[in-house]
Amino acid sequence: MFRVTDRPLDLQELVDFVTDPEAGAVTTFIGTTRNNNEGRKVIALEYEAYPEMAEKELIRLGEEAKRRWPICRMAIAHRIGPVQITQPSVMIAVSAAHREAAFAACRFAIEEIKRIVPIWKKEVFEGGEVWIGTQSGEPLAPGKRP
Amino acid sequence: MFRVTDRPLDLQELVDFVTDPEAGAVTTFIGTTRNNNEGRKVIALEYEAYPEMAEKELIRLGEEAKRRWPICRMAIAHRIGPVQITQPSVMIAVSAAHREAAFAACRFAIEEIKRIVPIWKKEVFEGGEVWIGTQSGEPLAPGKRP
Amino acid sequence: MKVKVKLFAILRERVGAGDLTLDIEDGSTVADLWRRLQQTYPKLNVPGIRLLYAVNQNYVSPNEVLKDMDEVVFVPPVSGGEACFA
Amino acid sequence: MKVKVKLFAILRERVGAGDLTLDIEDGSTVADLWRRLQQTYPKLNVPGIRLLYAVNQNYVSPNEVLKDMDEVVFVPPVSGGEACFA
Repeated sequence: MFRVTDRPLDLQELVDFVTDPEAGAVTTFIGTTRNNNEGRKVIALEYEAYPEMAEKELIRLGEEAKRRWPICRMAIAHRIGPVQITQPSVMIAVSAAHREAAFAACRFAIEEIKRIVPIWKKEVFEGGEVWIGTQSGEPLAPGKRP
Repeated sequence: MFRVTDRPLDLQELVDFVTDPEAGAVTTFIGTTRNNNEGRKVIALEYEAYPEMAEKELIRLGEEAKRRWPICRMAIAHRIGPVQITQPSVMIAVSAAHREAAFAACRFAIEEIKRIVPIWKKEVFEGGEVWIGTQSGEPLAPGKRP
Repeated sequence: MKVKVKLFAILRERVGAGDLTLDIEDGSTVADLWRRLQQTYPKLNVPGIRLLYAVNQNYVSPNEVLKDMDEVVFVPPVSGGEACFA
Repeated sequence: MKVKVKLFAILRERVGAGDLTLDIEDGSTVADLWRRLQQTYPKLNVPGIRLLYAVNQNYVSPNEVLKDMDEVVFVPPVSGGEACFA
């Protein structure tokens, strides 16, 4: 289950999706809007996606995780639009026979989402707003996937 | 929230408990009964606790996690009694400003639970039952906590 | 030939539109198209921004040669980074 | 003096009881009590088992000297390990 949606996210739905009789471990990650960032008082975050490509990239990173670790199932849901303080913007659930793989694949998924999945985040704070992004990343090598 | 209970566990309750406006990340771990172990066909797991001491040890490991990592809140619930295939026996939720601490503290919590919290697991499998435990651990050094 | 350009996030806001259709010369690369867009919309020059490039929903190098009716996206930094006030 | 012993898991099953109250000599250690119990209940000799020791819900060394009405638990391996068929 790899989904980009403008509706609130439901953790139990993801956990139910990855439930598997072969699994002894489920890990989840939830990204939430926190009330401060780099000294700014945050009001909300607003997410924008290139939805068709974002879902393809989520599927691709799920396949890559299955190649790297012995996991059972993975589910990712990312919300777009405004996300208020304490509310979830992204949820990941991973099941595996053993916890090592479940932790590693869950961590991999959130790092990849933040590295490569075309979803952008605008921070609305007291006094202004700003698109979050790095100015110092490596440029894309010609012909390489980032 | 550190709880040992004979009732089914509720992940959302733990996540709600750790929700914090200062948190940008929540990690959870769920331990579930899987249908096989070391070649045996598992029917169910049965957990038994020394409940008063188990809750004290859970509180203690939560305090230790807060000393080691900048986390906001932690919740742990462990079920006792029979736990069927796919059902959760233990749930951990950790919130933190940043995901690194949330992942590290969640992993620490489950490792500590399996190392030191007085809760025992009997595996009921096709053809018998067995208490799960190691025969090859280090003996406890005199005067040291394990 | 024609290509479709989709703009997102800071680039969409600066142009004031999310979808463009452009006539370009045969043999144009992704980088050629980006230079052309920057001339038409000088506000797309965000100092220091690191872009990735996608054609038909796959990441490509800036040297990728475009085909008729390709869907091209210039991908600003995704959500993992630090604030970019540029 | 008297001490309370709680038995759990494999030890409880082997003795057939979870709570015992025993009279022991002043100055007895946790290890002394364990030897005494093994004499009374030979089935407590689980080959190769690694025990931890808790008094009043805190882990202690086997050399801990007991006090009147202490609650003593011999802690078999907890749930993280491999199967112990002994």
